[in-house]
Amino acid sequence: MTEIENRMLSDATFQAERAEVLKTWPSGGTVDFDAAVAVQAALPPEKRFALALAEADAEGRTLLQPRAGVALIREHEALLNGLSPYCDVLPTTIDAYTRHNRYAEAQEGIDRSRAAGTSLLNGFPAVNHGVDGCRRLVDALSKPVQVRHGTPDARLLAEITLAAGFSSFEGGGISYNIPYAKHVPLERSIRHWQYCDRLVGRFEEAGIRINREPFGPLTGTLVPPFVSHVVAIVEGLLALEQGVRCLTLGYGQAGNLAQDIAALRSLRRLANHYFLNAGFTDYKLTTVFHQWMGGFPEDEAQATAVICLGALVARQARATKIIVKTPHEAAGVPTLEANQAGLKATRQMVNMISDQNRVDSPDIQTEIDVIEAEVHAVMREILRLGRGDVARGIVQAFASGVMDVPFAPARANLGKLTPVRDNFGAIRLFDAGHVPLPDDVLAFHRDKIAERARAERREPSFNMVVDDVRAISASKLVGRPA
Amino acid sequence: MTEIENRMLSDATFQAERAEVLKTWPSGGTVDFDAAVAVQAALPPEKRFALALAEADAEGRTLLQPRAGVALIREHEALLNGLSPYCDVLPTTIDAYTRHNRYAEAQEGIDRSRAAGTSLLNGFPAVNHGVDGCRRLVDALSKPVQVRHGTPDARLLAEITLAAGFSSFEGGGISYNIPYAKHVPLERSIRHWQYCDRLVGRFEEAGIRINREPFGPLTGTLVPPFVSHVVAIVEGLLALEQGVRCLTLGYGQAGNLAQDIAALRSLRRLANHYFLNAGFTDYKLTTVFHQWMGGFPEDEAQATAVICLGALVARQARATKIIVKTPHEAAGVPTLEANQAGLKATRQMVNMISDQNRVDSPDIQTEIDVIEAEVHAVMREILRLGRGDVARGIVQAFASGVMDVPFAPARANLGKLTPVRDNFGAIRLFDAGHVPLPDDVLAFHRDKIAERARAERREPSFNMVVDDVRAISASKLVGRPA
Amino acid sequence: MDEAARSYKIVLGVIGADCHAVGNRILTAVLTRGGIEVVNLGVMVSQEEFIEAAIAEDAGAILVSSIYGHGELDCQNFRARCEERGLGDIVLYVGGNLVIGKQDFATVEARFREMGFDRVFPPSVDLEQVIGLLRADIDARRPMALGHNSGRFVVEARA
Amino acid sequence: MDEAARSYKIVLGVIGADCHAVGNRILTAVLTRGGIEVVNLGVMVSQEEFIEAAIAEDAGAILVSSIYGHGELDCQNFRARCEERGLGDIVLYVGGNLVIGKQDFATVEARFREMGFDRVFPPSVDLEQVIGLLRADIDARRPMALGHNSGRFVVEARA
Ligand code: B12
Ligand code: B12
Repeated sequence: MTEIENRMLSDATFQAERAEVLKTWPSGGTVDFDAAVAVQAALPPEKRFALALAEADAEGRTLLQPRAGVALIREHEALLNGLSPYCDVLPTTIDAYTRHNRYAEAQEGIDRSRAAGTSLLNGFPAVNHGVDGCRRLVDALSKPVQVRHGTPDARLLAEITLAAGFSSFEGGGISYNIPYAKHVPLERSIRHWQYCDRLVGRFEEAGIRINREPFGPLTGTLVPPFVSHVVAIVEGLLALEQGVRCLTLGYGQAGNLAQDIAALRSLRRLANHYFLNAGFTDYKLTTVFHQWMGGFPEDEAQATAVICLGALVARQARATKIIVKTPHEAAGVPTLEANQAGLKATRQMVNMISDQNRVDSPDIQTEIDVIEAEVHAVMREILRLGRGDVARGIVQAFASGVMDVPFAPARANLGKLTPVRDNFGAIRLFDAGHVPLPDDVLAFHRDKIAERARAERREPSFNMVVDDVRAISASKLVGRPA
Repeated sequence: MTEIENRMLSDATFQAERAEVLKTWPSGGTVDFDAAVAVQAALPPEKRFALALAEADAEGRTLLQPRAGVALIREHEALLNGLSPYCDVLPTTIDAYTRHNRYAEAQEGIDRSRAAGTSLLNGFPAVNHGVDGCRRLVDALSKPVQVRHGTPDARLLAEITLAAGFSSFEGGGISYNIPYAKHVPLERSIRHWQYCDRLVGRFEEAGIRINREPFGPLTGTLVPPFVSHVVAIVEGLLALEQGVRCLTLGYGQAGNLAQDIAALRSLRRLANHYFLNAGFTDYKLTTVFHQWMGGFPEDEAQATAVICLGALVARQARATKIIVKTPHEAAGVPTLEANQAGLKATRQMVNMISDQNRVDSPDIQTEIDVIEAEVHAVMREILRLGRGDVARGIVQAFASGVMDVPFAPARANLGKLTPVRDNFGAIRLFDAGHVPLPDDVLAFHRDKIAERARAERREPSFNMVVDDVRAISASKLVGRPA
Repeated sequence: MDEAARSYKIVLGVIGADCHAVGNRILTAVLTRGGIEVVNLGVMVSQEEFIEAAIAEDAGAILVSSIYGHGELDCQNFRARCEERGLGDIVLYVGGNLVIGKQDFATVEARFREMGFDRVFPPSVDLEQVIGLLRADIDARRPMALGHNSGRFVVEARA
Repeated sequence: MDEAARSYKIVLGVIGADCHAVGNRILTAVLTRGGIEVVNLGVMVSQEEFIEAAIAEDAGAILVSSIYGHGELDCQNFRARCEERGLGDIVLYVGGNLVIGKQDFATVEARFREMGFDRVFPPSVDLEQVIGLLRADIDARRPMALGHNSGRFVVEARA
């Protein structure tokens, strides 16, 4: 593989690659770009993701989106139509075999699910169902629908689902590798996602706006805001380069209200800063807030409280969209009813907060300052490492630990950075690993953690981290000693 | 009846009255004060309400308390013991017949409930069960238990329950009349509550601290904070005069976060101001926050979101205690499970907020300023009307509309004051009635309502009020036109 | 119009020892806005008071609210009492949180219809719909009003 | 102490295409803290990899996590494969969100025990308890270890 670079794929490169991609599973044979454009062009306005986002953004509304995916088309259709009245935009969550391009195993899952009369897959195997199956699905819905997955190589998945009328595609070469894969080299997944982004860019050039959403929360577990912000910004830059023009950047709830509001506010500002500086002006940027992505409490009432806190802060921070959890989160893939319950609780909370005073405080401003300093420091180093090329830079940054995602399974991630909560529940750095943060920022983290350590009368250690990881499911924000 | 005055009842008056009170239902015959003191003195520390409150206050914790009451002793005991693991202090909600001293009807309810095998009463008829029945109950519990009711004349109820080991008694001559009765003259209920307070004062003098809690939320429906604050302060003064020394003042959630936080913060400060000014120094003051007391959404997930918002703001405002609602609120008296669910959701939210940054903002400060100006203005007029006597003053204030509770059923209440939400959901005065607020405060209300009217392109009117009353159950805070 | 308004007169109140006053205020406001003449007895109204008022006001319907859970106890024999007082045909509605706890509405409805109520409503009822039903039910129970109405129709058609 | 630690050696991993890495990190930390020697294979581990590692490391138990819902598909024939490779007696634990959706744990447990797992754990399991069970189960499955253990007891008693 030649060295990765952040440059738009040429038509020749794209077309040659495309021929190969479509051969990787029989259903690829039915994909045709012109037909795909026609399918997209025929979608009524209420089924276009980019429109829903643009309207919500203009009107200051917050859209709700659940997660949902089961093995069989008819069941999946029923599931989405059961959710539709309670949400604004629809998902289709892809199963884990498809995410790893293990289509044969996915097929086995489909067959066994048919036999068992219940879904044995944790998502919808869109590649196996093919363009026709996916189109049947899209036709049966009345709201925009997005592909949500976790696929390092999503090229075939993108070809098939976009040809079928899905109008938004989640993921990115970093965010769908580091938290989701083990052995996939980062340059490879980034290269595969350049393909996906270029495909979306080609739709854009054909007059079809497809929304792209890098996956914000990463591992969902004590991720410091600057870490996910850097990934979001870099994936945004990579997507823009391939012609993507409708971007939704994400953030996963950390739990501390001031930090969460600061994170969402700074995300928009920082992204615009880097996008404009890279010479892009004609894009549409929106944000998505993920309700708590770490371990949930088992009890459904407690889980609903976690959901409600996320709904509140998402709305206080004026996110364009919320990805909604369910009271079944800790147990397993939710039933329709549990999913509806999550949406209804979220809607009630969002509605009650919608009209209220804008929230501001010195604490929020401090968090914004810290996040911005962190992001700028890491971005500077990424650009230095890549000699101005952000694709090359991010690969080297991960290799050297300049970028480091906590609790990530990927070999491509160093795994030295270790987060821990401070005395107020905000996420700080217990160990910054090799991430080149300014001294005053590091001192800030140290002081904050020391404050907690004093309050708990114990030394900061990995035990504290373990306690924090388990805290929310144990009904606390900060994992204090018993 | 001689004119009411705020003066400690003499022993002779009290004893003579007592003889009459204990005759009003056969179970009164078994009450003996010395025996009652002995029962209270024998309570272990973990069953003393005043202790639980004092400890929570000292440690900055927030106690949770449900509502619960069914017709029969055994069932009620099972209910409370089922709730006990999820809360900190226990309630016993009294049925509505007992609240109106209709003990014969309560007896019928008991008998029919026995026959039906299910409670046909909306609470626990403590007077009918008598001292022995109530003692059996208290003995079977392991946490402090409070009498919660709505009784204009609670003298016999207080005698019986305090003799049985209940260690806290809710209510007051205003707060248990205006929202709960129709024909009861205010001077009469105040006089009857002087008796209850004097009874508690006598326990205090005998070395037994009984907690007293005026009922904060009143009608629970768009009550402006100053209205409930004035009632709380006046009832506090009346109770202190009779020798009560452990007071918990209450406030019902209004829905706007800034206003709610301001309300709870100002309540403590204002109460201390008036109590100290009246010469009392040796009392213990705590606060109780009632989760939304108006109409709830029918859907349980939505109801849980309302509960969670209340839990959040109660904890942000550092209330000493939260009265917890349930997902069944809109439907009917909750099952044990629904009650547990409300407690679990509340606990999760309180825990997640507990460690977080103190919330402060200019909006909160503005609300505090407004509330303080309002309370001082009304208190000044009450004292003027009563020629320094707060009991006389409050009666005249209600008669003339200087004090006025919205949506109250009592004839003793003028009912001219009409609240409405502003554009941010805070409760303002659409019509101040005869309440003598300063001009700048009235102008503030007017401006705030005009701002909303402009946003909704309609004139402020009673239709707007009707919309606001129904808003939360229709999933909104502000009742906007469709 | 004045005449039309007078012809839909109802007595409204909250029965028993029930103090819930908010729904009563809302009902009064919405029904009045909908052209119904409301004689509002407020909260804590006994069966006798309802019946007295209905007779005195010559009302076409009695709307009973019960919110606090004692509805079953408080509403017993209401229809029989009406009959005793010569109001056997009056339209009787009941609504609110009629029983203790969250119960299946169909069985609650059946129980109260058994007790002689013409219609039974949960708290979530759409009040605009109630106005329509009320007009229809009052008209249907008013035999001589039929002629009167059709006469009026002719007059209006001429005008 | 060093010897005691070596005698409780286990292989740990997350099976199939499952990428959930957090529980695996927590398990490693808590088991290690509890004196268990953990050979951690991380996420996305195949049955073969588990078995190879158990043989190579002479482990007393294999702890399989499945979090993502495909546990039923991924764990099939695990015990049979172990037997094929001469690990018929190895202690086999499985835990996590083993099936799709919120299902009654007792039936899930039965299904996985049927598949040959010695113990089956829900996500909410107390890990301190697991440490105790693990020691006991490994000891029980180690016939020659019995003599070794009692020998050691004598040695220790002498020291
Ligand atoms: C964080 C998370 C993610 C992160 C994971 C990041 C990472 N790489 O680690 C991301 C966002 C990437 C992710 C992705 C997916 N996830 Co996920 N995820 C979660 C979540 C929220 C928390 C998991 C966690 O970290 N918990 C904290 C740790 C400490 O707890 P734990 O994992 O349960 O492990 C403990 C116990 O289970 C136990 N244990 C585990 N194994 C064993 C073994 C033994 C022998 C013993 C004794 C004990 C034991 O001890 C562990 C330590 O305490 C859970 C839901 C939840 N639990 O709240 C869903 C959840 C596990 N995910 C789920 C799914 C389906 C997926 C996806 C397929 C996407 C989708 N369809 O939604 C993909 C999986 C892709 C793949 N290839 O695997 C489902 C599984 C459904 C089911 N079983 O029915 C869950 C339950 C959510 C849900 N309700 O739908 N997820
Ligand atoms: C506010 C409130 C109070 C306030 C009332 C202030 C006041 N004076 O008005 C206070 C705090 C004083 C109070 C007291 C009590 N309350 Co209360 N209260 C409520 C609450 C939260 C809201 C009621 C309300 O105002 N809703 C808004 C209005 C607009 O709606 P509404 O009352 O339902 O009325 C509408 C409809 O029902 C319908 N409707 C009503 N009647 C009719 C009739 C017809 C013919 C039609 C067509 C329609 C119709 O139209 C109305 C207008 O939209 C409800 C729970 C809820 N709904 O969320 C509990 C509730 C009604 N209360 C309840 C109880 C039990 C009590 C108490 C006994 C205390 C206790 N045990 O908890 C006391 C009663 C004392 C007494 N003597 O009555 C229970 C009733 C239980 C049951 N039926 O199983 C409820 C349901 C709470 C619960 N889940 O336990 N309460």
